[in-house]
Amino acid sequence: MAHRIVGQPIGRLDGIEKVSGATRYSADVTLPGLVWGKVLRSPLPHARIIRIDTAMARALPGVLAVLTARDLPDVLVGRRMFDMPVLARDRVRFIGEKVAVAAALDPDIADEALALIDVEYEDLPAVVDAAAAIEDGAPLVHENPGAYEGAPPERPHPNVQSVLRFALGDVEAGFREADRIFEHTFRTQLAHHGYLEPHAGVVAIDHDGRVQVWASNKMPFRLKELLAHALQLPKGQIRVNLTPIGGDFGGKGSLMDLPLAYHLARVTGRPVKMVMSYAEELMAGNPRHPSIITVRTGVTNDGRIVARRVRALFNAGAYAAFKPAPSVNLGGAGMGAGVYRIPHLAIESLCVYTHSIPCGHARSPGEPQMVFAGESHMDMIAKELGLDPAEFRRRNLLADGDRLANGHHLEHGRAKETLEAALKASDWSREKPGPWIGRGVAMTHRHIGVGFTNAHVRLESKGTVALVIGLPDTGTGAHLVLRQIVAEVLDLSLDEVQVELATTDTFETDSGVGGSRVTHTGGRAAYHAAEKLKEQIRAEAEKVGTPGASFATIAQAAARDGRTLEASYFYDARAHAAVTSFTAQVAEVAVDPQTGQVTVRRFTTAHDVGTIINPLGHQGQIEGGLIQGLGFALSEELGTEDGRISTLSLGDFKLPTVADIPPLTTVLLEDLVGPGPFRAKAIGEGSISAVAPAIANAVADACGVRILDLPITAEKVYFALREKPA
Amino acid sequence: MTFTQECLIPVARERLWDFLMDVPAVGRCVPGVERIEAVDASAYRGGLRIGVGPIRLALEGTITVEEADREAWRARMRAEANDRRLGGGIRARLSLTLVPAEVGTRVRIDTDLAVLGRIGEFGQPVIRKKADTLLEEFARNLRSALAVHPLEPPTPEHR
Amino acid sequence: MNAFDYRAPRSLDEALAILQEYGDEAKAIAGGTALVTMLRQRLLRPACLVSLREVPGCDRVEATNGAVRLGALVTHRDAELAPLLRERLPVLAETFRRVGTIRIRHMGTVGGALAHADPNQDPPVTLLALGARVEIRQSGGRRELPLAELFRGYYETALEPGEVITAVSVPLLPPASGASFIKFLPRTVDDYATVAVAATVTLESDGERCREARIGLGSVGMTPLRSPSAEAQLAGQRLDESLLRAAGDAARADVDPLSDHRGSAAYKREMTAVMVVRALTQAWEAARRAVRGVR
Amino acid sequence: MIRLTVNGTSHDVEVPSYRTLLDCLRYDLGLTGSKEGCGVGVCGACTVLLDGKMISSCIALAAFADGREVTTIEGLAEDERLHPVQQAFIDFGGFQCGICTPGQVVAAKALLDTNPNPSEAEIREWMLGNLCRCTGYYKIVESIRAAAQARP
Repeated sequence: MAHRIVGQPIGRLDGIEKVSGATRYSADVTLPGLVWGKVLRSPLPHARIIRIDTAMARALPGVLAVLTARDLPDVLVGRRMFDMPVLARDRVRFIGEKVAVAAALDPDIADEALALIDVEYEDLPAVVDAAAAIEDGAPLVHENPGAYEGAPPERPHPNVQSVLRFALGDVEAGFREADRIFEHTFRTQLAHHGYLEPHAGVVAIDHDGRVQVWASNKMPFRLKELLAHALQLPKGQIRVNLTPIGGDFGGKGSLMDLPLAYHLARVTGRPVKMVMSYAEELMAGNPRHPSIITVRTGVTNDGRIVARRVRALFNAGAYAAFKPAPSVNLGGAGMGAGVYRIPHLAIESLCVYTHSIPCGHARSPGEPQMVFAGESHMDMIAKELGLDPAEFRRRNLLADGDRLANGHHLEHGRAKETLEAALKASDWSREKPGPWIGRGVAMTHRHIGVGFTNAHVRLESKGTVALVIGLPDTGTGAHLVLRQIVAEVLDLSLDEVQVELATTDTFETDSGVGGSRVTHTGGRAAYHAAEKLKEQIRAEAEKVGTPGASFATIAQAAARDGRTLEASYFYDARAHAAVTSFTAQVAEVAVDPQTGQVTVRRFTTAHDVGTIINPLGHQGQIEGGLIQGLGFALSEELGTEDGRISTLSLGDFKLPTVADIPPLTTVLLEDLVGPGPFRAKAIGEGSISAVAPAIANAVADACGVRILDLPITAEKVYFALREKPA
Repeated sequence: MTFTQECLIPVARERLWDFLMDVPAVGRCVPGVERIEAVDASAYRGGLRIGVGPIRLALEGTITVEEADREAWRARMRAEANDRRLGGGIRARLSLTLVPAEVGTRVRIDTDLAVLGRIGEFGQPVIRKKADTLLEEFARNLRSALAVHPLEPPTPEHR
Repeated sequence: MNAFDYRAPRSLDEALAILQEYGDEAKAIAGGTALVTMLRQRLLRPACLVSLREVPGCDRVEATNGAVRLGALVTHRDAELAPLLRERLPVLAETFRRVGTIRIRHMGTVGGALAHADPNQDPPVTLLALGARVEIRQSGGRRELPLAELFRGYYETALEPGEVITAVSVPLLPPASGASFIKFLPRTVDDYATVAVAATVTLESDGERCREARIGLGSVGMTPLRSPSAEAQLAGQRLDESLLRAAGDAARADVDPLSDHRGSAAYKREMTAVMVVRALTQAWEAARRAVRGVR
Repeated sequence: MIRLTVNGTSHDVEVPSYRTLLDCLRYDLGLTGSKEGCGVGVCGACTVLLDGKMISSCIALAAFADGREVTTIEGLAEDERLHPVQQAFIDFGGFQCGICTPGQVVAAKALLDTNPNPSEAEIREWMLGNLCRCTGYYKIVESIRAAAQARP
C-alpha cells in the first residue's frame, strides 16, 4: 500500500536545534549554584584499601565535599546483576575503579582535590586474562558472586559471571555424521563504543526532597528504578528528565556516576554535575567484551554443515553490573550459528570475571565477536573443501522453517536473495583488478528488537496532535520516525504532529532505547495510540454533525463540554518474532606486501529489510554501523598492559576519520513482513557485525594470510606474510 | 612491566655485597635520590627526584629489603613511592643477583615495575628507557663509591 | 589544570626577562597544543606561563642568503601555505601539510613543536634531512645550534631555563637535488606516524653519481634522527635499486624504536627500511628531474 | 580579566588562568553549543574560529582569545536564517546524535569560506579532524557538497 509520509526521506525536524548548537545535552544543563563532582580512581588492578585520608583535599579552597564509601549506604548497584559498589569499600578490583569523589566550585579544583587524597593500598594478586581466571587456584575477583542479587545460578568456577547456552539436535551425534571436522580459535579486542559525548549527569534535590536527574541515559524509566534501588529512595521521589544523548551504541544504559552526583548533592545542598573525561571513558566506561572464540564444525564432503560446537570466553572484567540481559551474558553468542542451517548445534558462552575494566553492551552485543569468528571459520573451511566461499555458504543458508539458535522456525527468510544481491553488486565473479587485491564476503542476520513502550496522543485545540513519548533521542532520528507514523495514521502533515517529551512521571514504565527495538515498539505504540485517537475524532465528528469538520473544530467542540480527545497505548512485545533481517557484505581490499597495510578499496552491503519509514535515517544507520565495523576491523583497540588501559585518548584509540572510509554500495531488498508499524523491520544493528570478517576474508584472498585476531593491523599482516611459506 | 638489566662492577663479590646491603649508601648512588633514612632494620624511607621528558617527578616512599641471602648472593627488595602533586606513583619489585665475572662481579637486576596513575599515562616504554639511563649512572656512581675505575661500560640488556 | 601566573609580554626582551626571573618554574607557551594538553593531564604544574603569542616579529617566513628562515611563531598552517616555502622547499611545506589536522596546524607553531621535542612529530624529520639550524635567545644572549644538537632525549632538548627558540633557518638544496617526505600511517589518516622518513638526494653534475644523501627519521627513537649508516651507503655512489635497498637495510642499525600502539619496535625497524627505500627512490627521481631541468 | 568578542558581541570575563577557551565559552558565557569530546584536540567537537581560523578550543586557554574574535556554532545563523551548511546538514542527514555537529558545521563553514567549491578530496582533507561516530561520514560529505552548490 502506498503511504503519504511513511517512506519519505525527510530531514530531521529536530535539526535546527542540533545544527545551531541549541540542543541541551546533559553536560549542558546548568542550574543556579551548580557544583562539579570528580572521581578518584584506583591505580591498582586488585588491592585492599587500608586507609583513605581526605583531610588535605577537604581543606582545599573551593572544595565543598569529599566522600568515600564510608559516607555512603552499603549498597551494590547494577543493571541486572548487582555486584558493584558505588565507591570501592574495602577492595578495588580494577584500575579505574572509583574510590573517592570530590565536589568543588569548578572541575579543575575538584581535580586538584583528588590529587590531595591519600589512599593506602595493600596489593593483592590480580588476574586479568580470561582463560587464566577460570583455572584452578586463580585469584578470586569476588568471594561469593552467587550471593549477589540477580546472579545467575550456574557457576562452574567462582570467576564465572554467567553461562549462556544455545542447543539444537544432538551435537555429538552430529559430529559422527561429519566427513570432516574443522576447528579454529579467534580473538577479538577490547573496544570502546566511541560515542563522542562522555557520560554526563546532573542531579538536583528540590526543597521537597524530589530528586531531579538529567543524564545521558537511554533508559530513563529503568534508570529511575535502578536509582531508587541504589539510593534507597522510593521510586516516586525520583524524576528523570529526558535529555538528548550524544551517541549511545549500547553504552549509555547504566547508572555510571549518578549515585555519586546524588550523594554530593545531598551533602553539599547544591545541584551537582559530573562529566567523565574521555580518558575516564577509555579507562572505566563499559566497553565491548574482548573474546576468545573456538568454533568446531563438522561438514560432509559435499559441503553441508552437520554439526557445530562454539565455545566463547568473554573477558567481562571486574563487575557484571553493566550487562542488562537476564542472562547477564551476551545474546549475540547465539550468532555462533551464523546464517546457516545447523541441525546439531551447541553454543556455550562464558562471561568471566577478571581484574580489568568491566565490560557492557555495545551495538549488537556479542555479535561482531561471534560473526568474525564464524564467518572467518566458514571461509577457512571453504578453502579446505576447495569451494568458492559464496558457494559453500549457498549450500548451508537458512531457509524458511529452519530452526534458529533461539529455537524459532525462520519465516520469510531471504538469506539467499541477500547474498546474491551483495555478490552481484560487488562484481564477485568478475576478475580482480590486480595483484594483492582480494574480495571477501560475510553474512549475518538479526532479530527485530522487542520491549515495551508507552505512547500518548492528544488532539490540540488548533487541530494539531501532540505525541507524548518516553523514549529519549540517542541520535537515530526515532522521534521523527514516530511523528511520520502518527501523521500517516491521522492524515496530517508532519508539522501538525509535535513530539512532547515525557518525564518518568508521565508513564508507569518504558523499556527505553536499545536492541533494535525503537521503530518496532515505539512505532507500534504510536501507531495504535493514533488509531485510537482517529476513532475518537471520527465519533466526535459525527456528534458535531458537520461532515469533514476540521480537527480544530472537532477539538474545540470537545473542549466546549470539557473534554480533550486523547488516547494512550502501551505496546508490549516480549518474544522475538520468527522474522529476522539478513545482511550480506563484500569487502574488496588491497594489501601492500611490503608493509602489510590493508586498504579497503570498496565495500558492498546488502540488507533484507521491511518497510522503510525514513530512508534517510535508515541509510544513516547502515552507514554509521558499517564504519563502526570498519574501525573494529582495522584500528580500534583498547591496549592493555597488566590490566591497565594504555590507550587513554582518542589520539591512541583510533576511530576512522572521513578520510578513511571506502566507496560504499548499498543494496536494499524490501519485503513488507516486519513486526513493526507498516511492516517495518529493524536496521540499527544490521550493518556492523559482518564487516570485520568480510575484510579478514578479503585479506586472505588478497595475500593468503589468515588473521585470527582483531584488529587486522598492518603489523599482523606483515609478519604473517613473512612467516608464510613461499 | 618486567625487565632485566646487567652491569659489571669490577670488585669482588663479597665486598660488593656488603656495600649493597648498606641501603642508605647505595641510595646515594641512585641518581636523584635526595635523602634516605632507615625506618627499621629492613625498611627505609626516602625521596627521589627524576625527570621524564618535561615531567618532574618528586617521589616519596619506602624501600623494604624482603630477602638478603648471602649464600645465594641474591637480594629482593620492594619499593613503593608516590608523587603527591602529580597524582601517581611507582611500585617496583627488584631482585639483585651477584654473579662472579672474569673481572669483578656482574650485577643482574630483575625488575617488575608498575607505573601508576597519571605518570603511567605518559608512556610506559619511555620509563623503561629511563630505567636504563638510571642504571648506567647508578653503576658509574657505584664504581666511584667503591673507588674503582670502570673497566667496561655497563651493558643494559632487555629480555 | 593548576592555577598559574599567565603573562603575555609584548616584546621578546620582556618575555626573556620573565622567563629568566622564573627559571625552571616557567614555561614558554605559543600554540599550546602540546603544553595545554599536558597541563590538562596534570603532568606539568608550572608556576608561570609566558605567552609568546603577542611577541611581534617572530611570525615571518623569509628568504635569507641561501636559506629560508621560519620565525618560531609561524604556525604549521602558515608554513604549509607560505608561497616562499612552497617554491623553494616544497618538501618542507608538504611535511607541514601532513601534521595532525588543520585545526592543530592553525595552533601549533614551528618553534613550539621543536621545543616540545616529541620524536613522533613530522617537521623535525624533514628539517633534520635539510640540515636546519635553530636560533635560540635568552635574556642578553643568543646562540645557534644545528637542529640535531637540539634534541637530547624523549621530549628533552638542549634548551636551558630562560631560553626560547626564535627561528629555524633551513638551507636551500643545492642544484641537482631532490627531496621527499613519507609518513607511514597504517591506522587512520589523523594518526601520528608509525615511521616518518625524509630524504634528500644530491647528484653530481654528471647526473649519475650521488654526491650526498641525507635521511631524517621520525617515530623510531627517543628523538628525531638522522641515519648516518644509510647516508654512508650512498655518498659518492652510482645509485640503483639494490643500493637503495642496502641503504634501507643500513638504516635499521640507526633506529631504536619504542613499541607503542602504532607498531612494535620490531615492526617499526622493518618499516624504517621499507620507507627509507621509498623516500630515497622519490628523492632520487626528483633529483634526476632536476638534472634534466624538468620541474 | 580578558576581553573577547564572541559572535560579534564583546565580553569582559574574569576567569582563572587555567580556564580553557571551551570552558570559558560554555560556562562563563553560557554558549554550550561547542562540546568537549576527547579533550585533547583530536575529535573536533570543540571546533571554533579564532580570528577566522578553526582551532580546538579544548586545548586553547581562554587567555589566547584576549582581544580577539571568536566564532562559535551559535554565531552562524544570520537573523534566524540558517547558514547553508546548517540547512544542508538537516536536509542530507549530516548528523544523527548531533554532539559532533557544531564542530562539523563550524569546520565546514570555514572550509567554504576559504574554498567555496571544494572537491570531495578537499572536503575529506579539511574535515578529517572532525570525528563523527554516528553517520559514517558519507552524509556529512554529501551535506557539504550540497551546501557548496546551494551558496550563491
